[in-house]
Amino acid sequence: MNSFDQWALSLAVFIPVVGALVMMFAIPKEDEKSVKIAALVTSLAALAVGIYVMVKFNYDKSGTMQFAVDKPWINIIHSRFNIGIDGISLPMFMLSLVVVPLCIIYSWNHIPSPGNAKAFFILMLLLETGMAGTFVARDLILFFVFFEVVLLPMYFMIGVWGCYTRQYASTKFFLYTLFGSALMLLSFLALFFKGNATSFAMSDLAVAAHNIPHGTQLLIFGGLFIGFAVKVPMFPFHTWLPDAHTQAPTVGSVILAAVLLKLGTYGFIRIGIPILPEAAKSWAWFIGLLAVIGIIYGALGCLAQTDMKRLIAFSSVAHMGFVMLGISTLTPFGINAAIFGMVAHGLITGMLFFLAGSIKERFHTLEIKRLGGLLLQAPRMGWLLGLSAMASLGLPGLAGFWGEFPAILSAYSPAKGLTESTFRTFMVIAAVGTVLAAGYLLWLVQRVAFGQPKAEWEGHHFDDVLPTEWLAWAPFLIGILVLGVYPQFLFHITDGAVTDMLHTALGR
Amino acid sequence: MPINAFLLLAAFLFCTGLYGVLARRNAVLVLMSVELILNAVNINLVAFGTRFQGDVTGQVFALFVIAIAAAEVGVGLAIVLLIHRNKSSINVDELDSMKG
Amino acid sequence: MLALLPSMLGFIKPHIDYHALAPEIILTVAIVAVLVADLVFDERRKWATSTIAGLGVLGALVPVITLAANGADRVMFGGAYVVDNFALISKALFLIAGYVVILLSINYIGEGDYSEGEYHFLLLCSLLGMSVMGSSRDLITIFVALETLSIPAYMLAGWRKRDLKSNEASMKYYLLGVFASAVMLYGMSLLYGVTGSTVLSTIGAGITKGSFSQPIITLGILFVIVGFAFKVSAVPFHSWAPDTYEGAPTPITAFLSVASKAAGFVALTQLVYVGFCSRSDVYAPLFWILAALTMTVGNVVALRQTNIVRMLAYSSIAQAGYILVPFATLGQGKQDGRSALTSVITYLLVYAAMNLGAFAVIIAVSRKTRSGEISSFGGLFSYAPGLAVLMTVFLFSLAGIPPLGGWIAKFTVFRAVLDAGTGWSLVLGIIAAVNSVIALYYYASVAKEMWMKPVPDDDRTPIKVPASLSIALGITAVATIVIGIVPNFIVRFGELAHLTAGFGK
Amino acid sequence: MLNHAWIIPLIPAVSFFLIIGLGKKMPMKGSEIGLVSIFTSLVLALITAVQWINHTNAAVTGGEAGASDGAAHEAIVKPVIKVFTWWQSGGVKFGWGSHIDGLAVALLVVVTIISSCVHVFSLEYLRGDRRYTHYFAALSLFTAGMLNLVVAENTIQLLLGWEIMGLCSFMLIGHWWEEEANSRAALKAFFTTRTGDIGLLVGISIVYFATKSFSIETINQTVTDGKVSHLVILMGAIALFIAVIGKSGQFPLHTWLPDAMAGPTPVSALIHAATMVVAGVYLVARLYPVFVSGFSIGTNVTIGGLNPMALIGGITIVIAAGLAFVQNDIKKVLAYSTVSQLGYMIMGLGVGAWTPAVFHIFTHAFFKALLFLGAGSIAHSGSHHSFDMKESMGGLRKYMPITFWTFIVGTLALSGIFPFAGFFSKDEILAFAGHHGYHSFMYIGLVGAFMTAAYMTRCVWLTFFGEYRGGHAAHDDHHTVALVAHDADVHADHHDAHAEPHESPWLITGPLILLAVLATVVGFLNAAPFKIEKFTEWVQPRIAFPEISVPDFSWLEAGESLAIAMAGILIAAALWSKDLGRLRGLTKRNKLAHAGYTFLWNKYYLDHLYEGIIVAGITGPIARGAYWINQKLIDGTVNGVGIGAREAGKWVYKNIDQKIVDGAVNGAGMAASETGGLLRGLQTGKVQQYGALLFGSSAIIGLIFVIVIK
Amino acid sequence: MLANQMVPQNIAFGVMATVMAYCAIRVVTTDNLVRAALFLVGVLAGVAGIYILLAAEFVAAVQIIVYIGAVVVLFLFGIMLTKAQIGKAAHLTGDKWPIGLGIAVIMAGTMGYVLMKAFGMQKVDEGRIIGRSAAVADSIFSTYLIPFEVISILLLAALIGAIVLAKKD
Repeated sequence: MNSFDQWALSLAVFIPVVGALVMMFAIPKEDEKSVKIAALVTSLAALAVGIYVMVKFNYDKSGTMQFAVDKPWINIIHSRFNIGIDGISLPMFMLSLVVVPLCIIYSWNHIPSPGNAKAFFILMLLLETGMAGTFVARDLILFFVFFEVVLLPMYFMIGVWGCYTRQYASTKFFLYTLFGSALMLLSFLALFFKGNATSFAMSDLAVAAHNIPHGTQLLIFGGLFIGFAVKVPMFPFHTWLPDAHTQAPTVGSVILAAVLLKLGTYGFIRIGIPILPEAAKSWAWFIGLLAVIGIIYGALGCLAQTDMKRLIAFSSVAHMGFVMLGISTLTPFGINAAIFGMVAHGLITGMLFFLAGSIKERFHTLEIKRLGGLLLQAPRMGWLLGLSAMASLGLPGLAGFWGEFPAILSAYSPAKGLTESTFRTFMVIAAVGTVLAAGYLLWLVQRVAFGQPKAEWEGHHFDDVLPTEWLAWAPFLIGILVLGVYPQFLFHITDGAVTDMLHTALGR
Repeated sequence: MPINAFLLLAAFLFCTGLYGVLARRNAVLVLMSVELILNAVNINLVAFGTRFQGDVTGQVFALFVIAIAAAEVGVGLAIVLLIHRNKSSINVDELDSMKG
Repeated sequence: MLALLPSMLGFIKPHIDYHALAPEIILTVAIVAVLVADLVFDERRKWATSTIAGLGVLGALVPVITLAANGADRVMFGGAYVVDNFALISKALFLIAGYVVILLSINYIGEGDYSEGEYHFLLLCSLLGMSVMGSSRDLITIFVALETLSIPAYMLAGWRKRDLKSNEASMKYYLLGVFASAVMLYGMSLLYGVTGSTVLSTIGAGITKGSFSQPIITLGILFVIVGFAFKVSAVPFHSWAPDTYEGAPTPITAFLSVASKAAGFVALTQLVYVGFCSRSDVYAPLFWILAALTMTVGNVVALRQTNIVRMLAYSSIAQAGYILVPFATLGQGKQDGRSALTSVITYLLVYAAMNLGAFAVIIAVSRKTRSGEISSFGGLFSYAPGLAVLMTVFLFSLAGIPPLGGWIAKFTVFRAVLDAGTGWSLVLGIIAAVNSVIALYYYASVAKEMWMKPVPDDDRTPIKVPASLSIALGITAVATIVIGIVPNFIVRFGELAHLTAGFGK
Repeated sequence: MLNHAWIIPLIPAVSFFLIIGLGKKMPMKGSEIGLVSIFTSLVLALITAVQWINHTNAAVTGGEAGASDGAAHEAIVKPVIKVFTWWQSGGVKFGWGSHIDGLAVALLVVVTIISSCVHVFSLEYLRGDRRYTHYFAALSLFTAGMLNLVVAENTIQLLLGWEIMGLCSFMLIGHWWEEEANSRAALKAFFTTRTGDIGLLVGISIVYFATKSFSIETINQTVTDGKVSHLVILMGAIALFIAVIGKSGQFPLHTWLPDAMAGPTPVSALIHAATMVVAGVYLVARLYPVFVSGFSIGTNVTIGGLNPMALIGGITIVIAAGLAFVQNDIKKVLAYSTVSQLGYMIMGLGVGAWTPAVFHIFTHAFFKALLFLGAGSIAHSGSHHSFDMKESMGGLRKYMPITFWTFIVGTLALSGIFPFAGFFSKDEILAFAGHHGYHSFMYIGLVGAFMTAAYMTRCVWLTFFGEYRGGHAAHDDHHTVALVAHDADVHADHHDAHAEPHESPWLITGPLILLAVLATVVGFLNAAPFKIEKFTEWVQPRIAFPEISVPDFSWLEAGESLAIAMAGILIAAALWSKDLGRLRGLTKRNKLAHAGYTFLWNKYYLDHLYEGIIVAGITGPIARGAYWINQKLIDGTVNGVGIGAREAGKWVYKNIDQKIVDGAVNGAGMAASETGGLLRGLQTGKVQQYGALLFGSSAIIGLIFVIVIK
Repeated sequence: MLANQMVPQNIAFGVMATVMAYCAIRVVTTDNLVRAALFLVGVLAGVAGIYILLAAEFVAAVQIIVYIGAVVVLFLFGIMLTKAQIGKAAHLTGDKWPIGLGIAVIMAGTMGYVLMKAFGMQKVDEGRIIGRSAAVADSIFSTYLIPFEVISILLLAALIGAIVLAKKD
């Protein structure tokens, strides 16, 4: 490990903040061009470091922490600046580094009303730091801090650049998430104190948790559960999501869908299961239950929507249900599927939100009733919508399938100690969910893309996909296709890490 | 004689003053009631001083209280005058321009 | 026993450590200098008084630093006056907060045709009281220090003489303050009556369980704490705070909500740690009730406020509630007082930075809007982005969102709770957690106003921020953010501040 | 090639991407890429077939030569398997590769031949279409999907192909999506098959955990060895069978298939007749041990041989055939016919007739594709893009001789008339059912045969005989929009509404002729009457497979079914031809009775059928009723499920999500705010009240503490 | 012998206590501001008497000088400066007085209970009483030097502040 490797993760995490500071103090608001270039360069620099990490990553040892840094931070509370990356975090880390520059490119000519590119991009960069940091943090307090750093920029992004009821939506998002993280923090502290741990490092706590009586473990896991479940979001903590997604500006929705929702599921995998495996086992059926409720419930919610963006938002509830189902099985297979599902959902739903944003840009509405015949008005966009919908409903050969199907499969045979019959019931319900998914997504495509354009658009000209949009979307599309055709790309990275993690946690 | 004779007298004065500050509308009367309370405390301090051989701390404390009470009354009356100048009334229950 | 009876042995010249007293002496010199300057200078040069005051405060910081560097604990007057790390940290806190308040006041007072010289004079007197409070380990000294810091504050609250609201604020503050002092004094007299001493450590030894009739000790402790509960505006002794904060000149509000409150907590800490440490059966439940009520009432009522200062008043009530939480965990479970004290000190330091910052922004903004309504902040981001961002930072720091300073403060509170680990303390922790979510709502609503609402009257003229205010904003903002990101040093202060007696060590 | 059969699906897959990427810029708009790729695949498939035949022949002769050397015999007829690791997760490896045996080879050949024909046919049929390129891309993708399914080494790979076909089916049915009905049909098709796919997902999971493998070979071997509990395998079989019902249009999920006729006709020929819809059947055939073991096929004859598969197949045969009677749209007749024929296959598999059923897949593909393409030809050149037999056709025999004769060949093959292909395969199924104790299913099959012959006769009559009824403007349901959309002037000759009907160009007739030839000859691959069992020899697996004993051919039985079919043709011809009246119909009935055919048991039914025909003219109330039930009840249920789900969604969203879940949260917020409002009331602004609060609290707390804390 | 000494003390205490109690009640109930001030003088004088009884002569002296000599005068100034009615005035007591009374009674009960419980009929130990003013001075200038110095600043502050607030401008 050379000295640059020591710095690589920190660089990737903090370059955006530095860029944001430079933008804040050195570039005037009026100079939009410089602002955009600075933002793009910053995010690309972070991405470059990320790619370096990806290249240097030792895939044969994906289960061990690499690029690890462990420096004192807050001695007094035994919290350290402890970061590292393994096969579980690498995909999510890269996802967050990739999404931001693409969002910046997409926003190049689309700064949502009321403008102010400078503030917009600064927030986006801050967001990037929070997201990337969360995925590399190996210390619970550090994790918590990064987890929260994400909150404010997103709050403002929704609240300032959002649509009509943006204030309600942003406040709701904010309060919900904060409620969750308050519980999460309490659980972290309880872990530390009840376990008499020597530090907040995840590895230490996993050992220390053995000192905690089972009943307490259950309670602590409950706190963690709600904390993460809000972020995922799982039924019944999901109601912030449709509002936030619907009201957020396009790139806000994209980032929210692509990365933010993953913070919760990632938390389960990274913290919940390794540290409290026994409690996780006891809770698994409940998580699985809420997951399948979420699948069906999200789908039903989708069927009720009249707004395209809200529909996509509700679909997230359903999709994250699959992810949670995979996690709840506590098997390597299920958790691999969950991670795959996280990435796939990030790409696909991100793409769908991009499309929704572009449609909104052109039609100034997302009322499904008023849309129709998109394939005639902007054929390429229509096809992309079709493709994304197909990917979203889990068509094999596209990325969505590899998160969904293995998750269902894994529910047939959950980890030892979990009730098979319960999970098999979940499996069937989840499978029904796939049909509903097909239902609402195709219905969406049918109403939006097919048919004849409505009379009100007579004589209007609509641009098809613009160059900046192609640029921003291409990586998403490539990701959807490549991962769909060759899922091993991702499974290869995660498998070792997940197996190791579960082996340590559950001892199999 | 029982020490409680002094202490109960003080307690009585305290509570009378307490009633005064809560019941009287006129600000000057409220201030007078405050003096009752402070004097009650002083009786306590001096009376308690008798419990300890050769200890004058109670008396010293009482002296400090007296001094500060004087300062307080001065300040209090200044504030009363201030209000009187602006409002031509020193009824404390009329001071409710801020609430909620 | 004999040592306590100097009177029997004739007058013994007390040992006086001038180094230890240097901060107070410098402050006194500054007080006199301000008075003289006020007499000498004519109206146009009255601003010099503020400069002198500021320099005086900074000057008083110098011995604080040298004393800290020296490191030795200095005990004087039979334990009545102690200069230790705790005292030094609290003095530094008061002095820096005082300095920031002076910075906030310069333009406010200078432009408002108020008696500038006397204003600074009183401010320094109050600071002197606080500074003394930091070292007091004796009931009489504490009482005198309390009155010294309070009485000038009563008057400062009414400093906008022609404004009835200001008068009213002063009156309410004064009356309630006197009431609370009266109750506190009664309690002190009882404690003296039981133990025969006013020195806290002696009292501590005298009121252990079973040493004397219990109810009188209980009532004594209770009444003394009530006196300071008033000072920190704990519910139900908080009622003065909203009205006074709203009516008082804004810099004074900042002063009251930060320095004065901190002084209250410093006194409480000394009382509890040095004096009452063995009687957690009395004060822990009391603090539990106070903390729970204070957090809840403060936050819930703040939800309904439309005036920004008043909202911050309730917010500062709620914040006091969080600081009271560690007190409620003292002597409970495994809590050895260490993490609780760390928590209190840390919280006070962070709270000072963020709350002063918030008031600084309010002062800056109201220079333009001349309004205290929350709606006057509408669209601030669009015409004064810097102020809006700073206000956001302060508000969300108050809400406890990482990586802003407030989170580490809240974090240490939770740590104290879990350190105790008893059921009651956990319940309190949960109340605190729920409250911090409620609090977020009103902090966020101000942020919402600034970022997402239109500008009232569409008046987008930029705001000119005077240099002194800028400095104040800079100090507080840097402190808030740096503490959040690198909390190590601030928490270290908290950890350093062991009190020699009681729980510490 | 046997080892590298995995290349075959890759070729059209690559072609798909090439067409999408470059198609628009090519001189023939990408169709040439499709053609080249499908012909390459065809050639490779034929090479594979030849190699496989050699392979088995060698095995058979080798086996005969050295009968003692059983091991060598076993080894040599094993399927040829080639696997690459595709992905790996949690210790489970997933492969991608090929599993080549007789079944796969048979389907490879069928799929590539039909697909080639359809490609060629489409060159002309779709000429000038607005989305010509997309069309060929989808065809390529579809072919890739189907071929992938055929060569699939494991169930996951199979699932991949299965779903890709679903997607292509969706895309192609909705090819003219400008019309809402078309997009709705596409949606319905996808949605219905997707419902079945729940079963596939669950079934694959169950089978995986039962056998610890995705590999088809391992699954079959494990199940055959009887190492798996019957209950588990029954659950797996049921789950998989649900998928089959959805995909292969079995009752009651068959309603999407007629609707799917909204797609271009070549697509219907390829996807909804010859290939995709038999994917379900193929799945059963592929994992036959699972079904045999799960449904106890062949071992529970004592209880009447009832098993879900045979039952569903049987019901489907009759119901679909009945529905075919009342259609006026020629494609819908063919669609119901397809459903009915699929019923035969499923029923065949249900009664254990593996080889006959597979053979029926094989033969059916040719003649049904032929019929569809014939219908396409008619629409293209004879009826102005309309498929309505009553409104736009009639008497086309004169105008379109090639189409007519090839169509007749297809009809005869479908009706099971000797010596066309359908005769051999259908007869084998029925014979098998009869000989293995499934008598009732044999009778059902015979009824079906009769009905098939009858409705096809009706269809031919209405289309080719009588007077030409077309000539007015086309009101075809999909081409209108396409017409508007593309350059009408270039192709005016093809689309002029007032042109006389004429024969189609060679690009259309060529495939028709080829298919007609095939429909005639392929039956002889397994012509029991002549003791030719080549197909059985080549296709029937030797290992990991339940015992199948093919009954000896009996001319009597064959004669029965042949006679029934002939009767069907005659009766129908009599009824639908205008010069035969009711009385003739009655005479026919008497004739039937006199002929002494052995189905007096259904006289009652026939009576009603004829009375109905007499009373209501040509259209029977039973068929009508069945159609009504079909549309309102079954289809209504399918649609209703959709609507119901939507309504349920709305209800849940409105009442539970917004009112309860969200309401609770907002309510908590409101409660906090209201409490705040109440507490504000305490802050009266009166200083003495504050004082009272201060002193009062001190006093009361003091009192309590003094009392409580001793 | 002790008893003999005690008797006059007891009598003196009884008289003073009665007067004080009466005056105190009158202070908080009278309708006349000036009279209230005079009754206050009665209480304050009584307190001074109590100090003497307790042998705290210096405190008693300060009590008379500061309170009666200064504070009461201040009150009278206050009454006059606020142009309050000399003589009877209506509504000097607010209508919420029962609340005040209730709280006062609870408080009195609590205090009484506590005190009785703590000290019962415990006697003042006459022997321990020392009346040396010098001791008071020693104590102030040694242990309580800091508060003493600080209080001087406080008085200065109160003085200047009160002037600024009270003066017209």
